[in-house]
Amino acid sequence: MRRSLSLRWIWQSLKALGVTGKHVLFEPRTTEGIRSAESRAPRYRASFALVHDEHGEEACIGCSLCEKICPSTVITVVPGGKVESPATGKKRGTLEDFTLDLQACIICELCVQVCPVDAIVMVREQETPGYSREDLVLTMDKLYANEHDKPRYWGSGSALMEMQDPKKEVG
Amino acid sequence: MLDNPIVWAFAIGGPLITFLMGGGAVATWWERRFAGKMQTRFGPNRVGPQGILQPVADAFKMMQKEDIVPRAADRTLFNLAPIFPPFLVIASAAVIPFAATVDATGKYDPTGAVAELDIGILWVLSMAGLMVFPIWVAGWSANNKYTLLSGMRMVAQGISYEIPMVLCALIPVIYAGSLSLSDIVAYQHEHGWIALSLSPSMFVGAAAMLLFFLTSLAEANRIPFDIPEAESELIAGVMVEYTGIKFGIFMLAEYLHTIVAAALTSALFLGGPSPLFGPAGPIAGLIWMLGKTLVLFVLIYWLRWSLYRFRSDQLMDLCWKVLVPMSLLLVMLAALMVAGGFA
Amino acid sequence: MSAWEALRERFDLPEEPSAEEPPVIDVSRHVEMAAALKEFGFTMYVTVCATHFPEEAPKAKKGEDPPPPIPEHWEVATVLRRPGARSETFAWRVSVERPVVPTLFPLFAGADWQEREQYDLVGVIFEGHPDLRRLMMPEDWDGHPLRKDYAIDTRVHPWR
Amino acid sequence: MDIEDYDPDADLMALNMGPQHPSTHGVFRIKLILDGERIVKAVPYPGYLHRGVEKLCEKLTYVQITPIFDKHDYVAPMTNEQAINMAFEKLLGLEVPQRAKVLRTILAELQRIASHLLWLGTFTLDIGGTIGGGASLMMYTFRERELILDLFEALTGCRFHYNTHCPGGNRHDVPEGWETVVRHVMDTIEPRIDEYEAICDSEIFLMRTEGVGLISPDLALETGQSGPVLRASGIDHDLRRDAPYHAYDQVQVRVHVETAGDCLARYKVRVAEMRESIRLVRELLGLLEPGPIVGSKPIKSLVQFKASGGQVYVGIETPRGELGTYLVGGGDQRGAAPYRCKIRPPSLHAMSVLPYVLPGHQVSDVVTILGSLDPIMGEVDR
Repeated sequence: MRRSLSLRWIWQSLKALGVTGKHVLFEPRTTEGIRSAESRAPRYRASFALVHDEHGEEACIGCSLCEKICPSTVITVVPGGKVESPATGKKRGTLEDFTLDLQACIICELCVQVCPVDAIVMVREQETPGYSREDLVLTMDKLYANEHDKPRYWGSGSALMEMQDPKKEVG
Repeated sequence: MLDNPIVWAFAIGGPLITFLMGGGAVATWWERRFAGKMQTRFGPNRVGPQGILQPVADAFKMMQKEDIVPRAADRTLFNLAPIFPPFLVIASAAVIPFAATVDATGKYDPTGAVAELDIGILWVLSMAGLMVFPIWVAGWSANNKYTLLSGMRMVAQGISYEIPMVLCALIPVIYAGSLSLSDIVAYQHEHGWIALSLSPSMFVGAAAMLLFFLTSLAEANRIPFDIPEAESELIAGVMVEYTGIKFGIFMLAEYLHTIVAAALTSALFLGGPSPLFGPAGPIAGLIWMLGKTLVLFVLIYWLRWSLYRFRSDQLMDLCWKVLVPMSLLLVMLAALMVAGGFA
Repeated sequence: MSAWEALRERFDLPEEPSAEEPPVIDVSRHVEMAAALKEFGFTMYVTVCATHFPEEAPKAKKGEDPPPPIPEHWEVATVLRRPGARSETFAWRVSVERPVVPTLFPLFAGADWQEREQYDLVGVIFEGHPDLRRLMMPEDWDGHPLRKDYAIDTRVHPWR
Repeated sequence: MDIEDYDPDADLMALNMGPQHPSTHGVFRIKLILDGERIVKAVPYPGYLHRGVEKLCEKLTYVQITPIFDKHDYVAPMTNEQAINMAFEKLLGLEVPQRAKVLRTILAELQRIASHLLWLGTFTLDIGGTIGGGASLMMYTFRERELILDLFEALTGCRFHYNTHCPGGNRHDVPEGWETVVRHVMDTIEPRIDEYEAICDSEIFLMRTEGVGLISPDLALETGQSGPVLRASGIDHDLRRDAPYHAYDQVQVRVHVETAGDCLARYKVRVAEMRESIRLVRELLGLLEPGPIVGSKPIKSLVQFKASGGQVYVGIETPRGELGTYLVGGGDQRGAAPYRCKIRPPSLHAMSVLPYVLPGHQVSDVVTILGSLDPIMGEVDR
């Protein structure tokens, strides 16, 4: 045996026993179940929502920028025609259909980053696990429902832009 | 009818088996809770109050599992192997005195064993020695290289560690002058516990107890000696191919083995039912015996969750180069003590 | 004296190392280059990167004859590193029209797996490699996935 | 060695370890030729987790690759992002502002602590504490690692695959009060390392690691070892100090070198690196001055960055060693994607040393040596 037998054996074992034994007195650090969205950080991102703008209209203009930038191509945008907005009176694009397949989504936030009108944002609560794969496909209805059902995260496309502004004021 | 030993054996053996089986089941729950506490997590806490019914749920789960026998396995031996470990362990527990009576003349008489054998220690050790065979059979019959390696390790370890174990068990025999466990306990009640007797012989006794405890850890395949199971390299050792309740029986046997090892150590070296203070009645004896067993049992699992595993060659080195010479020396010292009248 | 200066004349390297691209040397001097660098202290094998360039016809400028097509070729870039203080890398390329390049395995044991990987994925054969098997893909895989003519959605039999 | 060369009369046994094996750190397969329990020959077979990331990189543009790169070394995604983004920046000629540099350095060091914590926990599992002391230690290290993941969650919004870097800087600025939390976490972790050492100081641990898996300095260099494996073999080489990137030239990095080259030396190097990283994080927090975090323009479109050609190699020191990226530019018609992207994973080189090291050891040592090299199969196979 390379290492000789000595009292160090007993001493080291006692030290190890001491460390493990000490933890019996501690409260468990693991939590039971999933942490609630409230206890998460404000920036925590879990799922998606499509939002309405300040005039109460659907904010998305169907520009398909998010569809193009998505690295795992999970977003499908069907743009609608241009209509005149009743609130502002200006012509704007609309959204016909929007699908986000959460199965392959890698939560990279790039769609939020590129959105010019802050239409797609992320929410802090995860989707409920479903029984079929289709349950994880976020249709437009689900995304608009998420706007009210789930807590929104801190930011949006413009908030990210502001944070990443290269000419940001120092201080 | 009361002089029929078979009736006695059933009368005491039934509760003992129930106690051991129940104890084994509770031990699994308790160990998982204890380990959880040590690791700053919860452990099983869902089934029943504090999760105490978890073993029942586990047993039901295991019984429901599909019973798979590998096609290339030796079917008969593969199915036969799981029967023996719990049988052997319970059989070896038969001679351990769990209580003691004091009659009117003040004679201390350890009872509570299922069978009062004159060769109690030999019985225990031979049963423990036989444990090698079912595990080797399980390892060989599954026709899997991992189980084969594990079975070979088990044979090597079991045979090697038996020698220091037997030698250390000889020391109480030398002191008490009898192979019967009851006589050894009675001797300890009279002269003080072998490991704690406040006489010159105590040092030999304490050292022998330490060695015996270590070797019985090895016999019961507990960390740091659980080479045959060795999850990190051999996955689950001989149990790789076993599914469902067969696997459960192996696990139960392991826990029973731990309880029996703790009980045997306390009977041989810590006086068994003999109290340190207070009355020496049957109930007190039972409480003392269970208390001592429990302390050693906790120690085994505390060690388990704090230490690492030896490598197989280091394990053999430890046995043949350290434990065997030391136990031989202890036996000689004990013999000299008895001859010199110190004990 | 930097490695570049020491090796410039011997291997016909340009005056200054380019930040854009590593120099190209002739394939016959590939092993010699590695040996020279190893003597110079570049003892750490970093990586080898083979790139496939399919045959390409450059666009003709207005009023000019179309330039001759660039034939299919492979570029194998090797990177070595000098460990220790002021550590630096040295990279060079060889360009071959047949995917055969001498191996660096006798010089650097680390070339073993790296060259196997490049053989597997790009299909460059490292001549003299003792054990040139596929590393990443299954042994019976057809084709070399990182070649440009191997489309990303090539249908393969999933389990075999 | 192929199965044809296997001689059944030689009393040797071929044992297939993996790809489904609890201790191969993922899906890794080693064929062991055993003489009893002693290894005569070992043939590793990686590739079970090959996902074709390099091919994928040729199809995605520069802005899309960063989140894909998180998935290589899934224990240290932060340094992966930095490696690929530094290659982009060199190829595209982008400047990184000072605040982003310091922030990247802090993130890299935090990630190093988190990665080494996970390594320590799994290594002790390998040594024989799967249901034992190692499991206890693993729970403790994961408890501390969780604190660091919480820091990352507060900063980036994700616990694991952050996508917080972009070509030319970082995407997320430090939230309010983050520095205080970082200091607090560092103060929490530092005394806990002493606890780990108390458990790992046992004689059994030393017996299992001392003299096991010796890698000589020559072999380490030839096979391209880097990081803690190289430093444990006695080569004083650390890219953070020897070829500074980020803000490493603004702090002094003390490199811990061990000469033994065995598993114990690798353990010691990593534990010392954890302590050093804690010190560096504290020092770097003082350097975090206000300013922009992106040098050029924030990501707004798919084809924002373009390069018509060029070939660069950039290597950085991740927790496992030198993670390099050899990048050939000009892939897309628009030049917005790499033409070829070769990743140089430190774990692949660490694995390639196994056939040289394993023969002569016992079966139990396979997992010890494998664990001490700290392989991440996602990075080995990519």
